[in-house]
Amino acid sequence: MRLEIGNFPVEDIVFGEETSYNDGLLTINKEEALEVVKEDEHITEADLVIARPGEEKRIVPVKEAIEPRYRLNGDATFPGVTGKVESVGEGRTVALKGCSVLAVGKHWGSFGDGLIDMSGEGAKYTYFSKLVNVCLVADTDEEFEREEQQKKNHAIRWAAHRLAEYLGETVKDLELKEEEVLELEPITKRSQDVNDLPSVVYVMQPQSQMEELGYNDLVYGWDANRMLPTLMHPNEVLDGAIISGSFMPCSSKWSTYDFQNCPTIKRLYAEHGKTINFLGVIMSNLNVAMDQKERAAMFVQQIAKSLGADAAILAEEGYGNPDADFIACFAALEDAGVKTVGMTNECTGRDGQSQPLVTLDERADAIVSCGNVSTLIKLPPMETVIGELEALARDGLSGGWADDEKLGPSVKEDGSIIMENNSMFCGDQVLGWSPKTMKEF
Amino acid sequence: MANLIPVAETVGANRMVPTISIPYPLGDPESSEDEQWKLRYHRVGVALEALETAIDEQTVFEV
Amino acid sequence: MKKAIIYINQFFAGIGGEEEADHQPEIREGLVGPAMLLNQLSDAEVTDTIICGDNFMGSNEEEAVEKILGFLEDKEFDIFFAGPAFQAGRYGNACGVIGKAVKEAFDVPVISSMNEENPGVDMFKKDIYIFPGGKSAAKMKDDMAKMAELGNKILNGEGPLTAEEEGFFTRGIRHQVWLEDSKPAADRAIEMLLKKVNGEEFKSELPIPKIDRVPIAEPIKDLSEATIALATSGGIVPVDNPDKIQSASATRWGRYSVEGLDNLPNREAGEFKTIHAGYDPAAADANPDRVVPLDALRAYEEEGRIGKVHEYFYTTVGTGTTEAEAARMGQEMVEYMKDEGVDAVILTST
Amino acid sequence: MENQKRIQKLAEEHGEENLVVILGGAEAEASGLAAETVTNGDPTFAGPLAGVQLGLRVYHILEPEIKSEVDEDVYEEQISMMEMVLEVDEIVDEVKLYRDKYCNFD
Repeated sequence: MRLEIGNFPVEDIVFGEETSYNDGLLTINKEEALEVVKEDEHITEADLVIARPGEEKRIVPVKEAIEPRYRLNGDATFPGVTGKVESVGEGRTVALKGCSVLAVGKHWGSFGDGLIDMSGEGAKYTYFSKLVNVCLVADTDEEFEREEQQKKNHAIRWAAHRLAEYLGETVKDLELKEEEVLELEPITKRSQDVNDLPSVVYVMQPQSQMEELGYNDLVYGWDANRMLPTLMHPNEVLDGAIISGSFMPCSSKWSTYDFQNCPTIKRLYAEHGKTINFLGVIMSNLNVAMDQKERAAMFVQQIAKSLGADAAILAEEGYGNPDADFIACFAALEDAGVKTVGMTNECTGRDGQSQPLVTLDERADAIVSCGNVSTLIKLPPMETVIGELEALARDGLSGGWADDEKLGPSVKEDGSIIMENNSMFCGDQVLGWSPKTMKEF
Repeated sequence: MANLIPVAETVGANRMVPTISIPYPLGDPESSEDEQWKLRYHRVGVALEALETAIDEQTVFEV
Repeated sequence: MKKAIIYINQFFAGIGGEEEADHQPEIREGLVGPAMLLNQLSDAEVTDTIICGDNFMGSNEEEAVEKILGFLEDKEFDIFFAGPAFQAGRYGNACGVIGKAVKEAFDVPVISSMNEENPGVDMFKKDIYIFPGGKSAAKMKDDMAKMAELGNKILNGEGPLTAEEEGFFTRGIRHQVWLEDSKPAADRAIEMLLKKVNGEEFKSELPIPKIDRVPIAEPIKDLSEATIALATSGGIVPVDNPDKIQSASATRWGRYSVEGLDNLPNREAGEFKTIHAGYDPAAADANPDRVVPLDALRAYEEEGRIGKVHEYFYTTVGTGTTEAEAARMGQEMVEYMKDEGVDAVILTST
Repeated sequence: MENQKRIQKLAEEHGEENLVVILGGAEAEASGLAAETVTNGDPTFAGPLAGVQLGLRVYHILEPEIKSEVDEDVYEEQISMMEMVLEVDEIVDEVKLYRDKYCNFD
């Protein structure tokens, strides 16, 4: 399978007459862009705001991030979401690099939403402070979930995906300057010297713990709760087949942007044919019932065994109960002789003294750790807030609170905040960017 | 009584009775009220038996 | 200048060996024995030396701790040292007991050193900084130097003080740090994988800690006489959540009467619901007995299978809740249960 | 501990410059500790010489300076067997180390 991604670097984004791309400058016709957003009548209010690295801006509640892309054959960029279910990962896609579309609640936040600071101390906690962000700040008429802590955020998230596709389309006819080619030969058709290398699978456990539809990560538009582990081509993951959900505490979340750019897949590609033979991705999931967890682990083990994998990298999107899926999968792979390295974050508490994962097993002897979800973070006020700051305290975000005996509310009168890392937008970067680790103190 | 027996084991629980799911440990809304009641009554009964049983290591009681 | 106080035993105070091990706690202004060495090495001034016989501490722990904390009450000090205790088991225990008590009472850093064979290490490494030390006093200088060096870093606000870099025993306290070389997780994973595949040595960033064991409770002899309580981490509360239990990372818990109830009326009836943010609340809200099986336990009460259902059920939220907070809340609940004659608990988790 | 007390007393009575300590320890480490104790003070900080820098002249019986002072026959009878089984060089180096570093007299 061969995927060519034409990369167009974006250095700045401005509003203007015509949505266009010219030498690093993306210009957006706001009115036209908002029409795309408002194709869904559930969107009652919407605006676009630009947030650039270094600006005194705080964005909250952030629900999703997407890299603007367009598939040159005209198929849906995000199959099952912005269009029909058609296969991706092959052919040509164009991408606007260095920027993202953020889905931001104009008022209302939910458990899985997060916060981004574009400058200052808070900027280091999230990857998205480094990007030029088009913030889609919107409200909806989804009254049924207004007072719920868990929200599907369907209208805003889908609108952001449409917007990302609309922006991506801007460069569809432009001449390519930089092209990334992602190609893996079929597993049984590889040369002897590649076959002789240690073969590696990447096992992903995207968030899928809500039994009700609408909250979980999607695979080709299909709720990951309703699937059994399956083999996928890494190009499908990079090319929009996986859509982020609306449930997981935010620092543990993998946004759609993260899937589109998954650093671990990129790194496995870079090693392919040199130090390893990259077999592909086993797309697993996270479950609520023990037998579901065991069944998923069994399938992962079986696929790895059938492929003859020598080694695996295993990553979980989440912590707490998902640790049980992670450890079950780790143990199953090791039992099958597949040498496994796990990637996860930890929940050691504000004082660092809690057990790092809720389930432990001595077979999980190789883990890359990406951060502590419960670290307390205090940040000074920011000049501008995009969205609504009060959401952090009021709406049950996983890292915010309305009141606390010792710490008071998350949001102070002067606009300064105190929160858990839990609500830093995709902060723990378990898909591979994380420059953080955990140490004993 | 826990669905995630490995978690219970890891934190050191000694007498464990499996339940059916995280959001509804003792009664699957998909099944009939009667079935849910039977299941709940049965599992709580197993928990009571567990309380009466002498053990010398962490034990998961069969349901 | 910052101030330090050190604890040593009767032997190092020059009072005597085994024959003087019952020596009463005392505090002396100035430097006694190893305090002199510490004073040379530390950026802080060592103002006082506390001395206690190892056996006195062993057999009169409470009295010894009380006296020593009393000595310290009117002292100003920024840091506390104990030992080094080398391989001496009773001395190690004493350093740990006092170190832990001083840390709790005065909230100052406490540093000690013991040989890895010293049982004091496992008992107290979570409570105070303990460096791996030599087997005998011949290593006094080396061991004290390590203690003093960490003390200096703490007093001078240098950090981060990781076990890996400083060398003290790991304490089970884990925090996130930014790697100096910013090496992304993907690179670290690939490097670890290649080492593991090639049979080379590798170092997990999350070494699996030893699992805690809880002593096993005796079985209930006669259930028909027993009072059974229900408890849950599933976040079932009265609909107005009167104790404001948090929906994640809980630090609060509540207990609510079930007197006269055959089951838990649901959210729609305006009675009980779940505030747990970690799972889909629909099933629990519709029928809270799915999480707290009061109806089933009542049935067993009626049959005479159990003596009675305890008047209250106990509840908190188990998502993102740290082990330490959970343990504390559990202990607080148990106090009530014990007072009110509860014989056993059925704890349901979600 | 008793030895430390005795040496402290002797030094007070006779003056530090009039005292030579001769060690007979069989191991380098123990001899070094003793040498350090009578020069720079007790390194274990447990005895009376903790923090007391006497700076005494200190030699091990196996060192040539002492050997040459002793009647050859007596040395032969009392010491030479030990000379054959002990790590003489190590012991001597260790004692010399502290003497050179902390001894106040020639």
